[in-house]
Amino acid sequence: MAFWIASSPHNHIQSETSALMRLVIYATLPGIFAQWYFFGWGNIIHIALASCTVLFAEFSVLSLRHKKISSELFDGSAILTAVLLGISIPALAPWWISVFGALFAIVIVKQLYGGLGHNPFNPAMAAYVMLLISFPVQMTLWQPPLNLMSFDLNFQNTLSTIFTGYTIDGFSTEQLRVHVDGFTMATPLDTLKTDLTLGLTTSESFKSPIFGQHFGIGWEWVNIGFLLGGIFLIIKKAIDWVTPVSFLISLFFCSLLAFFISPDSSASTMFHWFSGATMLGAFFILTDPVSGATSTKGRIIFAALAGLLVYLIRKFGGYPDAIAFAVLLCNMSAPLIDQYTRPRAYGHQSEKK
Amino acid sequence: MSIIERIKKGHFWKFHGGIHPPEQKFLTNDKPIRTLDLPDELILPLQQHIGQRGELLVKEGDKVLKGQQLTLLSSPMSVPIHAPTSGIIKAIKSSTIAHPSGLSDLCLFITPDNVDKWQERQSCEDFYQKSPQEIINKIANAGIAGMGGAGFPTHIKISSKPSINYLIINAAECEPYITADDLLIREQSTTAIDGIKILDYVLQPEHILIGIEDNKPDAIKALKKATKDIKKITVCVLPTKYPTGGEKQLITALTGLEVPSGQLPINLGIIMQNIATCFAIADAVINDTPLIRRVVTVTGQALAKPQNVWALLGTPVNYLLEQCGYQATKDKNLIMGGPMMGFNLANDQVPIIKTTNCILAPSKQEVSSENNEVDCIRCGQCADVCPSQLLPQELQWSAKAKDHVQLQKLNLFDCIDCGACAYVCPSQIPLVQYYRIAKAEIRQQQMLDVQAEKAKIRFEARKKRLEQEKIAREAKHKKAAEARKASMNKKNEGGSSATSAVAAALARVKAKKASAQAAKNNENSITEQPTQDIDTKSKVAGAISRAKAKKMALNKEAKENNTVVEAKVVNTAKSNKTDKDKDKDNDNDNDKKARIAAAVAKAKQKSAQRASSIEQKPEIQSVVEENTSSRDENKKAKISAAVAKAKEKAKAKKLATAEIKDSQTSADSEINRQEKKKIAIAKAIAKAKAKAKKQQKEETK
Amino acid sequence: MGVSSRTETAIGMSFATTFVMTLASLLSYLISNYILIPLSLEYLTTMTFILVIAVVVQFTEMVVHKTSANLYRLLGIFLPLITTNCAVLGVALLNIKQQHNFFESIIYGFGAAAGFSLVLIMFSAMREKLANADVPKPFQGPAIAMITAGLMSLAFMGFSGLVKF
Amino acid sequence: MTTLIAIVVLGIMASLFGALLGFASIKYKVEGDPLAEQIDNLLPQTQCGQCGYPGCKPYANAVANGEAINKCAPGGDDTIKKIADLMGVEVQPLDENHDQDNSPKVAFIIEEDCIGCTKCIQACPVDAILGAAKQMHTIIIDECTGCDLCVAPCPVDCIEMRPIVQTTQNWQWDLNTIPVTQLD
Repeated sequence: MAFWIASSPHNHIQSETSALMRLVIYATLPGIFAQWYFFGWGNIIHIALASCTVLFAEFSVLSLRHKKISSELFDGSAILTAVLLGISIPALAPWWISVFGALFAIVIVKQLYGGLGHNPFNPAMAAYVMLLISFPVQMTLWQPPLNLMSFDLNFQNTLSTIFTGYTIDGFSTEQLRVHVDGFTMATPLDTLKTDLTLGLTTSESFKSPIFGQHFGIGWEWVNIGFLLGGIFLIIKKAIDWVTPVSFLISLFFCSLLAFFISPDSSASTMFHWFSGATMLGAFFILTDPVSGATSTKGRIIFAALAGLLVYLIRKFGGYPDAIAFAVLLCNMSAPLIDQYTRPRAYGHQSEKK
Repeated sequence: MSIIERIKKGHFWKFHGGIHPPEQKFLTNDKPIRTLDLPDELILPLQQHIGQRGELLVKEGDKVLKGQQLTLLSSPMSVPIHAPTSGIIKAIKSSTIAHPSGLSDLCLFITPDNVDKWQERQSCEDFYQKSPQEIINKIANAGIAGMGGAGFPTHIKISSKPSINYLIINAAECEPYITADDLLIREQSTTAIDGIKILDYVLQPEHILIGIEDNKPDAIKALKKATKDIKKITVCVLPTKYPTGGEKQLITALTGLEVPSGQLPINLGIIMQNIATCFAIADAVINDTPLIRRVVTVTGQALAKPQNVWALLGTPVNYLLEQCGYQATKDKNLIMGGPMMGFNLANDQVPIIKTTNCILAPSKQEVSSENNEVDCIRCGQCADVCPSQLLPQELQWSAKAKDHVQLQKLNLFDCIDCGACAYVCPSQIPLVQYYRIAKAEIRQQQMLDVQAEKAKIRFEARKKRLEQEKIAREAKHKKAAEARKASMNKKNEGGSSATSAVAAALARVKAKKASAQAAKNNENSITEQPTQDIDTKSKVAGAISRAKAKKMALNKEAKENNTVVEAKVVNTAKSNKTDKDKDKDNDNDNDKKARIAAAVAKAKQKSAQRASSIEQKPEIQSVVEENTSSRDENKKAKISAAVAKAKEKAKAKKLATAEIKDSQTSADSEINRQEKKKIAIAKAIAKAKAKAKKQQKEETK
Repeated sequence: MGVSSRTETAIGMSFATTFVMTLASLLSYLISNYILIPLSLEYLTTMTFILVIAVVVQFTEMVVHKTSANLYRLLGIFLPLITTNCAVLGVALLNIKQQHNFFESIIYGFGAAAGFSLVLIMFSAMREKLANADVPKPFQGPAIAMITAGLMSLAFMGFSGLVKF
Repeated sequence: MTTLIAIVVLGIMASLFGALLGFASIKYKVEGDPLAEQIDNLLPQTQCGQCGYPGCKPYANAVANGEAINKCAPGGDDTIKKIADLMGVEVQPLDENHDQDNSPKVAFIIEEDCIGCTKCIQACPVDAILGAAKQMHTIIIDECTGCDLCVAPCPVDCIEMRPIVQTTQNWQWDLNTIPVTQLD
């Protein structure tokens, strides 16, 4: 008869990291659905590609390091990285973009630091930034929303485009991007930026068909999808509400301020909220606990900083969307933020008050 | 006063964090407390609380009565233990105790005679007749230590007496499963309240708050009923949340105050007592019943009849389990204490002690024994639930990296081991475990640092002393050399022989030893410089006996029985000495020496006794004689006397060997001075060496 | 690399570097404008600046040694090595090249130093965190720090195009 | 001519800076070397002399002046690491000559065999042995640093080093006795 010896506490809430990760993945579904609806199969194909790659990469590294493969491979964090990366890659980007990105994310950004929990940067975003800097052409292969396209982009066509660069009928990616009216398409943020540099005012720029009735056809729905998923996560207490709220408020104030100063050259606050990857970033990327700040106060600062950076880069920077950069920059400052926002422990008088 | 107004209105404060684990109190809170039959054997560990253990008053084979005191209240931090029933002390040996380590410690084994005969008791109906000090003494002698978990000696807690604002009675019982206090309040509320009244009388606090969680409606009712006539007492019903019952957390919840880190609640004018302790106090003061039993919740789904029981202290856990219908599984998982902070038992022979409030025998489903630890993902849930507002995950990183500086910066020592962080951790990291290890390591490091500092001071003192000694010795040498020269000249005239040379050398050695001894006295006075009064002296004596005690502890396992007897001998010897202390205050040097001699002799007598206890008495006498005779004489004479005496003893041969060896060393230093002597002495040395070797060989044989 | 393994030293280093850079750009401006140019000795610019920087660094070292022996010990060899920090010389030379005036020079020097400090401190905070990470053996220490630095520079690419002039 | 001016100007500047530095070196002069003191604080203070120096302080001084940092056997790797951190040098493994287990020990006198020669008392660096000539000696366990300097001088080999017994007082939570998977 053996006596079981374990350390207290003997009770446990029985929640698991993998369950948490799974929840987050489920929460991305509305956004992915919206993406599919408006932009076709491209992103889903990329997600699938990236998922396979991450699993392969994770498996190789784990077996090289003699770690527990089964538990770590399926803890969901790698898949989540793949999903996030797949979402952010332009739908018609060639296949090796997502494969390369996923490999980079897992091997270099995650596993070299010791795997889950140790990576200081968000793998998906680091990979995205790497891709954007290394392959600017492929990474800006944004297609117009389906209903604005001059071609019918079905599943097979998309698949073929991603792998060969041409549709089955032999149209090139460049041709696909051509708008019904004959313009080459870009994201709303891109368009706005280009227009502004061309000297147009915001309102003039908004007349462009890409903006549709609101802020950009499809884009606002994608964002709303992610917003829904995010709210679901908050309700499930899978993520802390502080981070997204702080981020959105910060972005809101920045854009509001700019809008008041010069309404002609600044987009409205709602435009910033519902375009690009704002919602994805707010609810799914900034809330990544591993690379974020720890304490509540730290999270507020962290997210607010992200909001500010997003705005600055969107407005003044050379890149149209800034979520990825802002996230990386914030990841970088997270340890520093943590060091200065440690909560006052019980029984320790706060020094500042 | 706003705090008390707020409390009266039923508004309380919130402390940070906290969790709501499944309570599982329904298993036991609907059944009355059962009184058990006497077990076949009671195992009483000598130490059941924080502090030192008391000195043993009984020996093997003694017959004891119920309630009879078994150990002495020898130091302030000790708590006596009492016989839980009448019977015979079967053995005094080490046995597994109720401690997470599963280590063994000295225990008394009592076989009950089933008569359950009380020793004489004097019940005291009106405790207001007694002075508070009398009551405190009573509590101390009744062996009461905090019954909530830590086991801090109660009499110490209540005898510190600045003005007390709040006396807080802890009846929160926030751990899941445990209902011992709940049932105790329901069944014995009058006695418990009596205990509070006694504390009120002793401490004179301004307010008395009883903190209780709202998941015990019956107990609240009982308390409210029992206290409705007492204005001072407020029953504070708090929302259920783990760990409300933590001392600091309860204080914060009730008063909004925070105990500063590293301080005790008393610094805020707050004293906290567990409700079970109050009951024990009342029992002790009014009924003259020492702490010999307590309510223990025996629960868990592996039991057929989980119930609260009145368990005598010392009842083995397996007896309790048996009585409650334990269905043993292959892997026994027994927890002493609650599921959050309790510890696993290494075997089921462990006895119930004063701090045991629960025995938990969970089924496999209840407490998962699996460990699925994965890496931390910094989700921060632990920080949200930490009642001390620490950052558990950062602590964890640092603990893994053994970064002690960082750990202390993160206030590891404010962690109360409550386990809330580990409970919520989605990665299932045993956080508390990491902290405990880290804490132990840091504590040990600190201990080593203190020791190193002490060693350094001692080393430096020694260096200084040696230097002084050297100077003194040189001076002496000069003198001696001159004297020798003179005598040598004489001898040379008469013609020298080897034997006479050796004799001379011996004489010199003696002289030298005398000077060395004198120096030793000096050294003592150097090390204990300023106050050469009795205090320092007794310190020396104390140190010796302490060292002895330690050494005995080392030997303990082998010679358990001897220890007790030896302890007695030490006592008698000590008392001898204290008697002597009184009549000599003047001659410090002599005194000290006598003492050292006495101590050494004592030690010797002990070793002798170990071989054969017959010689014991005459030896003691000889020591006393030695002391008394030596006291008045001057140093030299004393030493020669001692040497003589030593020679008489059985070990004379050995000593002689040593002496010759000594002579060898001293002779060495003088060789170069006297060419002629050289050869002779060398011869002597050779001889002595040979002899010594031979003798050593014999000895080893 | 040497000083960035702990935040404490990194902050110390930052202050030292800031001090040196500001002072060096100030002095180099003065010397260049009031000594070298009037005497048309521009070809000596680099040489003089190196001299100036070396002096300032030495001076800083003494001050640090006096004021904070602990920091001095922690920084160790890296304190005099500020001399060889190309940023210092670069700032001084750029000041001349871009024809900054007196205050511009100081601010330029200070700004560059502040940026350097920010990155250094951030980097050190990250490295402190990394110290506890389960990094594969071959990548421990400087290797992973270099990778981190690379990723950081990736992130800073986001600022490209931010400055319009 | 320009060369001359250049040389003169540079010379003047160099001497000016030289003067400045000289002034600074006097003004900001630092007295004393706190390093040895700090090293001394890191050493275990067993005063065992295994490093080849008569005590910890002398060794600390020696280390401050460039002696190898890996000679403290009682301190073991921990101490070496700390000193390395302090000095800003690489951690070295413990000197091979000293390789031994440094589990905590105390000296113990086998009282039956002690002849009271006082040799161990003289050897003890911290005065942790009590006794007089021809009287049995005993160790003050609390003061013993476990340096084992008293073992060699004993003529009858009655001193031995014993590991400190584990009691509930000095017991530590131990990952090894409790099945907790450690992840790294």
